[in-house]
Amino acid sequence: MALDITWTKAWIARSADVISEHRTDLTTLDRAIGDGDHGENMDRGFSAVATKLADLSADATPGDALKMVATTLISTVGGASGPLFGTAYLKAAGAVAGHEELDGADLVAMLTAARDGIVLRGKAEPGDKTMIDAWTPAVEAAATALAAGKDEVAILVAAAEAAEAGSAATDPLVARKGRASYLGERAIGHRDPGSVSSALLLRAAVDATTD
Amino acid sequence: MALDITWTKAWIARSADVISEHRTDLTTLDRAIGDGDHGENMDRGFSAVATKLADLSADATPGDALKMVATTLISTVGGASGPLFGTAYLKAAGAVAGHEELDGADLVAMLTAARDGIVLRGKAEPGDKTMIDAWTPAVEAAATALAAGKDEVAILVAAAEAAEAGSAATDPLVARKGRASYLGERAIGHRDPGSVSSALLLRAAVDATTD
Amino acid sequence: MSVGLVVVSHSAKIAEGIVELAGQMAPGVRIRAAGGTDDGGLGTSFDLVMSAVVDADDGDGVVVMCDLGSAILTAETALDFLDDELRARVRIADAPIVEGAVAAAVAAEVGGALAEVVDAAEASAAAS
Amino acid sequence: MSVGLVVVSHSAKIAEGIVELAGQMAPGVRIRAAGGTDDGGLGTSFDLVMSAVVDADDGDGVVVMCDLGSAILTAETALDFLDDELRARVRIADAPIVEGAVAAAVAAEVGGALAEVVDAAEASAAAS
Ligand SMILES: Nc1ncnc2c1ncn2[C@@H]1O[C@H](COP(=O)(O)OP(=O)(O)O)[C@@H](O)[C@H]1O
Ligand SMILES: Nc1ncnc2c1ncn2[C@@H]1O[C@H](COP(=O)(O)OP(=O)(O)O)[C@@H](O)[C@H]1O
Ligand SMILES: [Mg+2]
Ligand SMILES: [Mg+2]
Ligand SMILES: [Mg+2]
Ligand SMILES: [Mg+2]
Repeated sequence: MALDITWTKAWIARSADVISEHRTDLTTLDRAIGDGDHGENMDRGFSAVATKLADLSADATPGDALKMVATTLISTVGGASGPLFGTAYLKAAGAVAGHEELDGADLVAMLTAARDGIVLRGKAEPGDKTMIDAWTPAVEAAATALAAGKDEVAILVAAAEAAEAGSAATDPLVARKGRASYLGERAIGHRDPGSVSSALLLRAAVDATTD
Repeated sequence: MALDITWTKAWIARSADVISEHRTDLTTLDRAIGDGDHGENMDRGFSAVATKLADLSADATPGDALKMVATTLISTVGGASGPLFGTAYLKAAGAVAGHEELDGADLVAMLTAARDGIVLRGKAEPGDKTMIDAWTPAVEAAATALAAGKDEVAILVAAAEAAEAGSAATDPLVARKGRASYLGERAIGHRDPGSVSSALLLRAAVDATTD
Repeated sequence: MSVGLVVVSHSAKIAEGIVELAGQMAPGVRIRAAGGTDDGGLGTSFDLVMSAVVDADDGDGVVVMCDLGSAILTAETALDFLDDELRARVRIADAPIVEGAVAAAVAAEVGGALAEVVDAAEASAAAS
Repeated sequence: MSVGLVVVSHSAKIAEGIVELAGQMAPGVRIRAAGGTDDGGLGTSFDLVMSAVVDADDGDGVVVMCDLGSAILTAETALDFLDDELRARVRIADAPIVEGAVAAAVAAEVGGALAEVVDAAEASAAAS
C-alpha cells in the first residue's frame, strides 16, 4: 500500500487502539519506576486523538494528520510524555509537510525529526533509560534499511524491531532523566515505560500497512 | 514595688494590652517589609496569654508565669515571632526558675537569657534588622545599670529605653534575616516590626512597676 | 505594571497555595496558578500554562516557576506556541518552586526587571 | 516500615498538595502535612508540626521539610519539645520543600535510612 493519508490515519487509529490495550501494562511499568500514570496519560492523549481523526479535512496530508496528533497530545496527556511525543509528532509533521505520499527517504526523515524533537525537548542521551533508547535505534535501523535499498514497509519493520530491542535494552540501565532518575540503582531491572509506548507506536505503523 | 508574681502578672497583662493597642501599627510596619501579619500574630498570641493568666496557680513564681507565656506564644502566634519570643520567654523563665522575687541580677540574667534564646533560635546578629537589634542594647544597658548599682526599676527603664533606641536604629539597615531580607536595599528606611514589639514588651515591664 | 509570575505545579493545590503565599508579600504582582491537569489530577496542563502566561503578562514579561521536570517540559512547549512578541519576554526560572516564587514575587513587587526577577528566583536555591 | 516525612508549609494547600504529589511515587511512606496556622491561615503551627511528627514516625525516624525561614523556626522549636527518644530520630532537611519532599519520599520508599533520606532531599536542591 502507498504510505498516504489513508495509511497515516490507519496508523493513528491503530496507535490509539494499541495504547488503549496496553494501558494497564504501561501504568504498571510506570508504577515500578515512576508515578504510575503513563498508561492513563497516553490513553487520555490517544483517545482524544482518535476522536479528532474524523475531523481531518478530505485533502489532509500525512503531515496534517501528524500535526493534529502533536497538538492533541500536547494538550491532553498531562505528563512528560505529552510534550515529548507532542514535539516528536510536530517535528515529524514538519519533515514531511506537503507530501501526499511518503517514500523511504521521507520515512527516515520523519523518524529522525521525531527523535530529534524528543532530544530537543527532553535533553536525554542514549542510555539515559528513556524513550530515546527506543527511538535512536529505530532511526538508525530505518536509515540502514533505506541505504540498503529496502522498501517502505521494510523500513518501518526495521524501525519497529529496533525500537522493541532498544526498549528491552533499557532494563539494566540506571535512569538519568525523568522520574525514574530519583530511584538511582533501584531502577535497574525495570523497563522504561516511554520506550515501550514508543515501540508500540512504531509497530502500529507497520501493522497499518496491511489495513 | 517588689518584682514578684504580682508584678510579673501585671507585666504580662500590660503586654497583652499594649500589643493589642499597637496591633495595626505593627502590621503596617510588617506590610512594608514583610507579609503584613506581625500585629495579628502578636495579638493572637498575647490574647491567648491574657486568657491563661487567671489560670496560674496561687503559688506560681515569676518563672512559672513566663513559662506559660512561652508555651502559649509558641502554640498560637503562627509567624517567626512565635518561636522567637516563645524561646525568649522560655529561656527567661529558666534563668529565674524558683525565684519568688527578682532582684537586679535576676533581671539582667533574665533579659540576657531571653536575648540568647532569640539568637539560639534565629541565628541573627546585631545589625541584621531583627528584634535582636532591640534586645541586645537592652541587655547591655541593663547590665550597665546593674553594675552602676541602680535599682530594679532603673534597670528596667534602662532596658526599655535602649530597646526603643535600638529599634529606631533599624531604620537604615538592610535585613539579613526573616522576610525583610527578600527586599535587599528596599528595606532601608523601614523599621523592623519585631524590634518595635520587643520594645513595647520591655516598656510594659517598666509600666507594670507602678500598677 | 510589573513582571508577572506563573506557577506551574503538578498539583493544583500547590500552585494555588504558592499564589496565595507569594501574593502576601507582593499584592501588586500578577501571579497566576497553572497547577494540575485539565481535569484537576496530578500532572501539568499545556492549556492552563498558556492561559496563565497570557494572563500574567502586563507588558513587562513573565517568569515561570516549575516544580518537577515534566512541568518544565510542559512550560517549554507552551513557550514554543506563544507568539514571538510575548515569548520574547517570558523566562522559565531554574529555581525551587515555592522558595523561588516568593523571592521572585518580592523582586517583581519592588519593580525588578525581567532578568532581576529571574535572578531573585534562582538565588533562592542557594539560600537555606 | 520506612522513614516518615513531615511537610511544614505556610500554606495548608501547599502542604496537602505535596503530600499527594510525593505520595504518588511513595505509596508506602507515612507523609504528613503540617501546613498553615491552626485556623487555616497563612503561617505555621507548632501543634500541627508536633502531631505530624509523632504521626509520621514509625520507629525509623522522620525527615521534616520546610518552606520559608519561619517554618524552620517552628519546626526547630517543635523538635525541642519532643521527648528525647523521638527527637533523636528527627531531622530537618535543608532542601526546597516540593522538590526535596519528592526526592525524600522516593528515598524513603526504597528503604533508605534516615541520613539517606535527608541526603536525597538535600541533593534535590542541586538538581535543576
Ligand atoms: N527528559 C526526558 N527525555 C526523554 N524521555 C523522557 C524524559 N523524561 C521522561 N521521559 C519519558 O517519559 C516517560 C514517562 O512518561 P509519563 O509517565 O507519561 O510522564 P510523567 O513522568 O510526567 O508521569 C518515561 O518513561 C520516559 O520514557
Ligand atoms: N531569624 C530571625 N532572628 C531574629 N528575629 C527574626 C528572625 N526572623 C524574623 N525575625 C523577627 O520576626 C519579625 C517578624 O515576625 P512575624 O511577622 O510575626 O513573622 P513572619 O515573618 O513569619 O510573618 C521580624 O520583624 C523580625 O524582628
Ligand atoms: Mg508517569
Ligand atoms: Mg505523571
Ligand atoms: Mg510577618
Ligand atoms: Mg507571617
